[in-house]
Amino acid sequence: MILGGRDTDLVLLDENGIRCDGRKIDETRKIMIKAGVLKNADGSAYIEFGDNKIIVGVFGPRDVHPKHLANTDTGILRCRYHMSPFSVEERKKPAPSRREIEISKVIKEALKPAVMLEQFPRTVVDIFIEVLQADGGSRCAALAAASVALADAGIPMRDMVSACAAGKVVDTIVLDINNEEDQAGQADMPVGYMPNMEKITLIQLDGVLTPEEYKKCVETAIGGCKLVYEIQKKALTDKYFSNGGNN
Amino acid sequence: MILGGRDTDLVLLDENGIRCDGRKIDETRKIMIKAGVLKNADGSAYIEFGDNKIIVGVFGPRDVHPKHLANTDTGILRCRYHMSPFSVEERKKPAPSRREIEISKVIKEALKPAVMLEQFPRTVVDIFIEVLQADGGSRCAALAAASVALADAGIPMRDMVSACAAGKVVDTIVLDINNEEDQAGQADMPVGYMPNMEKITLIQLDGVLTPEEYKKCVETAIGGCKLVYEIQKKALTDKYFSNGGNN
Amino acid sequence: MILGGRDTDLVLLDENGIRCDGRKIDETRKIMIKAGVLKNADGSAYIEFGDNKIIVGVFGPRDVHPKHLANTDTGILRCRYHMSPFSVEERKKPAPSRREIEISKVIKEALKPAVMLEQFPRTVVDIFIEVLQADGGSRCAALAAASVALADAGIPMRDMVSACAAGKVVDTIVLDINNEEDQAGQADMPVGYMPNMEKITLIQLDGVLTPEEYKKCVETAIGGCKLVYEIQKKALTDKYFSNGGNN
Amino acid sequence: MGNVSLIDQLKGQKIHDLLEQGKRVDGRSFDEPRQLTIETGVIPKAEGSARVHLGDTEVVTGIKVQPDKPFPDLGDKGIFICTAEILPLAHPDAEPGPPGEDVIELARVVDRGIRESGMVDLAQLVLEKDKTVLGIFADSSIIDHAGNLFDACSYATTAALLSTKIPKWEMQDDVPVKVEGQESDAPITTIPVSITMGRIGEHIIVDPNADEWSCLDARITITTNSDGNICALQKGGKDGFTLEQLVKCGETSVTVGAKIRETLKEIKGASQ
Amino acid sequence: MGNVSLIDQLKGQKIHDLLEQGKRVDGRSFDEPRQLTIETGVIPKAEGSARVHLGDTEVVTGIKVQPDKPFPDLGDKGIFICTAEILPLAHPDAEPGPPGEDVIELARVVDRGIRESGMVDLAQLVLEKDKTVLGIFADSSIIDHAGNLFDACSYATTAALLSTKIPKWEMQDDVPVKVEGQESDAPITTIPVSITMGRIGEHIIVDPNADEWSCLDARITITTNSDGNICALQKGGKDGFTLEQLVKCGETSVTVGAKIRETLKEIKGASQ
Amino acid sequence: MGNVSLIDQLKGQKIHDLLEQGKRVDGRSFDEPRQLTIETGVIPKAEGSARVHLGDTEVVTGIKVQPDKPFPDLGDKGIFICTAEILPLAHPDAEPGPPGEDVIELARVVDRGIRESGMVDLAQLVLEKDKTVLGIFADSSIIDHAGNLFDACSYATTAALLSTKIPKWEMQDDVPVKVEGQESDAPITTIPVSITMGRIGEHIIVDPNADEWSCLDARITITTNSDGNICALQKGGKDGFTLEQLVKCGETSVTVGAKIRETLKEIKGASQ
Repeated sequence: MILGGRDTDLVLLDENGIRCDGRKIDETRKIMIKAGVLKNADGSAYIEFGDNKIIVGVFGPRDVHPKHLANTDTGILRCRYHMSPFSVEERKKPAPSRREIEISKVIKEALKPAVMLEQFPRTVVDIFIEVLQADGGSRCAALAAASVALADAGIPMRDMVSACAAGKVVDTIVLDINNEEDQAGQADMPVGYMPNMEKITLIQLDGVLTPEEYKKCVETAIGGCKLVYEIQKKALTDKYFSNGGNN
Repeated sequence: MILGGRDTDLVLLDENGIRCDGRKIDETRKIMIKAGVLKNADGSAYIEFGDNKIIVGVFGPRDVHPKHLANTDTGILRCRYHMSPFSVEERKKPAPSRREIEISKVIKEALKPAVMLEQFPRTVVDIFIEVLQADGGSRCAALAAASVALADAGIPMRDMVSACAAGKVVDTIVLDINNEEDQAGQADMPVGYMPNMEKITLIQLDGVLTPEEYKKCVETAIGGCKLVYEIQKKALTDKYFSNGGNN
Repeated sequence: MILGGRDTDLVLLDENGIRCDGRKIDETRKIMIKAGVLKNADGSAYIEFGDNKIIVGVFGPRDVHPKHLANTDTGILRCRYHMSPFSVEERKKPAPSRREIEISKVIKEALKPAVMLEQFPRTVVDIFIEVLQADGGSRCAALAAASVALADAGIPMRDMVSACAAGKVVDTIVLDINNEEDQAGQADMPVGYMPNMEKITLIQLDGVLTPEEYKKCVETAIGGCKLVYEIQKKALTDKYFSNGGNN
Repeated sequence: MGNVSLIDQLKGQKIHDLLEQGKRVDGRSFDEPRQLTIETGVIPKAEGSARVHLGDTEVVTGIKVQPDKPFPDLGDKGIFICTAEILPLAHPDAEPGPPGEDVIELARVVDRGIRESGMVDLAQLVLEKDKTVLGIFADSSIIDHAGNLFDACSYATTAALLSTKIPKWEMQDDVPVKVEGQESDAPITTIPVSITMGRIGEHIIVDPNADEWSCLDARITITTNSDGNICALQKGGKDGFTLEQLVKCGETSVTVGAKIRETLKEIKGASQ
Repeated sequence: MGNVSLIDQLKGQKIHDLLEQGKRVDGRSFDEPRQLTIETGVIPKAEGSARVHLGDTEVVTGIKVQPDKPFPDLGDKGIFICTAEILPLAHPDAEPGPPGEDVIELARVVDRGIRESGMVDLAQLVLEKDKTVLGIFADSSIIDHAGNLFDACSYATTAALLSTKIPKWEMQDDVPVKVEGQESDAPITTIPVSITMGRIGEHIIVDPNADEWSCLDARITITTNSDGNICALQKGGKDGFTLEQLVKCGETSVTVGAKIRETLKEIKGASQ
Repeated sequence: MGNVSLIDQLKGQKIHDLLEQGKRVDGRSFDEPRQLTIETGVIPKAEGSARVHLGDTEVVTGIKVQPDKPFPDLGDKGIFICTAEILPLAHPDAEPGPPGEDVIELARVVDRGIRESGMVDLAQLVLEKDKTVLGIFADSSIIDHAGNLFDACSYATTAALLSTKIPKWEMQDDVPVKVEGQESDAPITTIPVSITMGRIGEHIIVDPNADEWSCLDARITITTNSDGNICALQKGGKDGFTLEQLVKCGETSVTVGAKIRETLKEIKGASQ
């Protein structure tokens, strides 16, 4: 029995419930996070999430330039999500695309509930995300790494923000869609989640889901976020409490 | 007898002095102006002038940003003439074209003599013109509507500025050139005119006229401006003194 | 015997040591410099160097806009090297190219050691270079003219900055590479030089030289700079001390 | 920016207080959108067009159809592109110039809802595979901004597409040539409807108006197709949602969306 | 900006007072342009070029001719494009960067005068209909700005066109190839001349200089062709004109233009 | 800008004092570069890549190879383009946006060193003369900025090129098509090595670190090829060099460059 996706004859899910890259339906790709990887940034993190390779640097709280953007009541958060020209199959032009601008915004809004900006009026916290190699789910990977970089910078936070996508492949809800599943599958739903406050701070959806599938998909993604949360915590622990933590 | 234009075999003017769209030589296209069509703008107007469909919003007098543009002696006037992407045959790119920038400038200069800017030092009056559908004579239509929108905003004015084009078709001076006449005709002369102060505040010309034709063309256009003036006045009367003037 | 370059069968150097434009190996092209050619600029110069035709205008010391660029300790120097659209074989687009931006920077840095900027804190000296017709060696020609324009503007200077290129053609070090030699030759080395302070303030190299050739090439270029220096001095003398010096 | 005026604070407080009493500031129930009116054919020179009032928010969308090169690796599909501009006449704070992140997100959310629903069968817009396809450009000009541009632009774009007549183009000597006088309806497969909901405190309200919009904690736009399935979703705003809230929003998008779809279906009928 | 200096005020007053006495600040009569000198061939590498002094205003215009795609629907015409840049060395207030509205208007007025006169027969610049035509790019670099750039750029552009040699291009394998050593004059049909007039109070003056320019109430540029007919016109400035003033300006543009045209005709002769 | 902090002044004084004693602030000798580590293949999806640490400066360079149109008059050569971006995460003062003059110079110096050495035989990258060639895009992302980006980017770019596998492309119906599973090494002819030296007072130091970089009087980057000849050079900074200093810098670039080249050669071996 061959179960194909919408665009290709790739076998996205075989009769044993194994996906095209060998994973089970509730399994994430390999994830590695390292905190404190940059010399000049106030905080930083590097993540490999499947074939995503993303580095994040955080500066702040610091003075706002230009000054008229400063807010006397609270700190502000800025975020740039940017892809290196060599990060994708066809070389990306350096100017920010509309996609990058949108992702910058949704990641910023996903992190805002977690950051205690009200403690730093008139200042800015800048989050710079660089995608060195892109794979499916790069916005979730970027969000997870950005959250670790904020913590590494010592910015007071209410909670970590974890992130993981779920999606639909061969009419089945699966965790952590990869690039092939994104192209050939039926739906992709990236989710950002504060595990202790139990709040979803990022959610998007491309693709068709019944209302029941929709609920299951969110729940599946939240499950993934909880797995990622453990890896985020480990990255910070490794840096601050292990002997081998010197970069 | 067939009287052709320079580029096509369209009959621009028949033996009875009737033009390609059925008008006489001294007749304008159908004109409709409505004042106060926008909720958020301080003043506004909508005009249909032939197939032109143009909306104008006015804000001000208000603070100038950036501040260094403010003038301590007088208010300033800014004007943007802009075409929606769908307003023309071939989709227009959103960035302002050189043509739009020039028209913005000539409309601004056509309105300046009418607006009592000296009463509002340090402030700006912003005029935003959006061409939703373009036809021949769009700058005249835009100017006529902008003048009504300024009045609707309660900006003190010395006079209304009316506007209408005249032109040359089959060696004949005619009023209010349409799109076909502009393409295939011999000359197009848009004119902006203050009817009470008897001053021409906008005039341009594309196409060849003898000195005698030139004089007649200006006079014909001024005649058209006087017709438009009545419609402008009616639009304001309808809004402010009629019962049906809501929206 | 035919001695060809790397790209063409043009005879770059014949058996008598004569180059493709008739010059000897240590001979510059025809150079003419005139100081004080502009009405509005504070200082100016025009140079013809081979087929280069370049005009330079200097303004300052004057207030800096935007103000935050001003330096309370010293004056600053700004430089724009720009080519007119018609200056080259294929029409140049008006926006500054990366090449023009780089040349602006190296010329600015070549002039900086000569200008006593510390005497004018908080101000700027602007150097505007326009290449009306481009030939090989335009950056050297521009630098030589800019130096004269600075002097013409009365800006205090430690020394003149002269400029001339040397290069390698048919394995021979020659002075002042022209366009054909640049295209078909082996190396091009533009040099800027303060003749009294004996300092090289601009040097670049495109092309391959042995260490010995490298030394000889710098020395040859310095020799050319000394020739140019005499012409620079004459331009200023002609303007300020000759009877025919009006304009 | 940043310094909320006293008036705005009082207005926000009023909105909160009313919500606690189960009321909205303009008298609507929580799941009731503002009045929607749709006119199509308002820009006769465009291939399709619509003007939408959603309460005091007003949008004109025009559709242009013209030949273009396909995207790489998508040589068997036509092109569909949505843009939006908040005209500077639409609001005192709107500024002319290139779109900021808000407007880019707006256009992409409108685009995604329509694209992911499969509303337009792009495979029917191919003139010559890998070389020339038809592009559908749906450009929205926002004329009055009174909150919830997402749904206003979505409805205007959907309505404009439903009213679109696609001219016939033929390849002649490798060049696409328009065949005058022949046109067909756009190849429509479903009618997507977006529903935007805002959260203020623990309350979820449908189609926030301008005053409500300015004090949202978070918002979500969910698009459903004619089958009542969810095909696109976008969360925004400075705070998040619980799982329960998200599930409830999903249900609301289906039920409220079905009503809006009836209004849109009338257009479709009218244009045929 | 906005705050006129005392010196400027006094200068303006002086200009007004003199005009009342029938005099201009530099001694010219009201309908007398400043001294015009024209050199052509100043940029030998360009296909045509001219350097113009109009009083203290100085402009260099270069013409480049190169193959290009025709504009859509104009496949049987060559391309003609004018640009202008006020070089930052031309005036202390000139700034580098993309052109502002003043410079865009300047270039478009120069372009319109030449285009509407039909000076260059663009139909003779077609290499392959609808596919490849020659483009004529006339780029003006303003080197000293002392008022009335309109006429200075017009004369420089016209003179440069009159001196232009068009290289021969042939289509080979669908690619335009230059045939070395063969060239012809540009296909010139008439000589347009623009005359710019300023109004100060009730006085109309031809070719205002820098000081006069700064106190104009309104200005008008009228271009006439070799037949003495009017072919383009542009009004500018912060105030208007009466009908009588406009008619008078029209007459002046014909008579003064005829004299300038004689100067331009000499170039034409010289280049042949 | 402009107002140097007291800390910076003290730091600068310290650096000067040490140099007078023949010492550098980090203990290196004058002609000793910082520790260099190079990893290749760090971006497996790119055709070539390298990550370089030069002391605390860190750069990732990726190589993309794709078909393109050749430059006019260079129809028998492939394309080679270098860019660089100082990522805003690399330094508190780095700002996102289009590259400034420093970054443009950086990219052009890296490009020139490689191009003028003839490292890549561009003639081997032609698919169809004058129509389609392969372009090699070498983009450097600077991840940590601690001085001397010139050499760090040069080494990363050179290493990435040495590790590059060029996919096979064939022309089919005038369209370049990638032949899966076939690839070859980039056509490398020599290994260029840049050495950047700074002058502080009368002292010349190789590979200045961040603190040294901020108090340079002048700097020079000299690139040599595998034959030990000089193939590119760029002077920068606010002051100049004497002839003697330049000659000495030339010699240093040859000797120090030879050592760096040994490190680069190991990569070449490793990738084969």
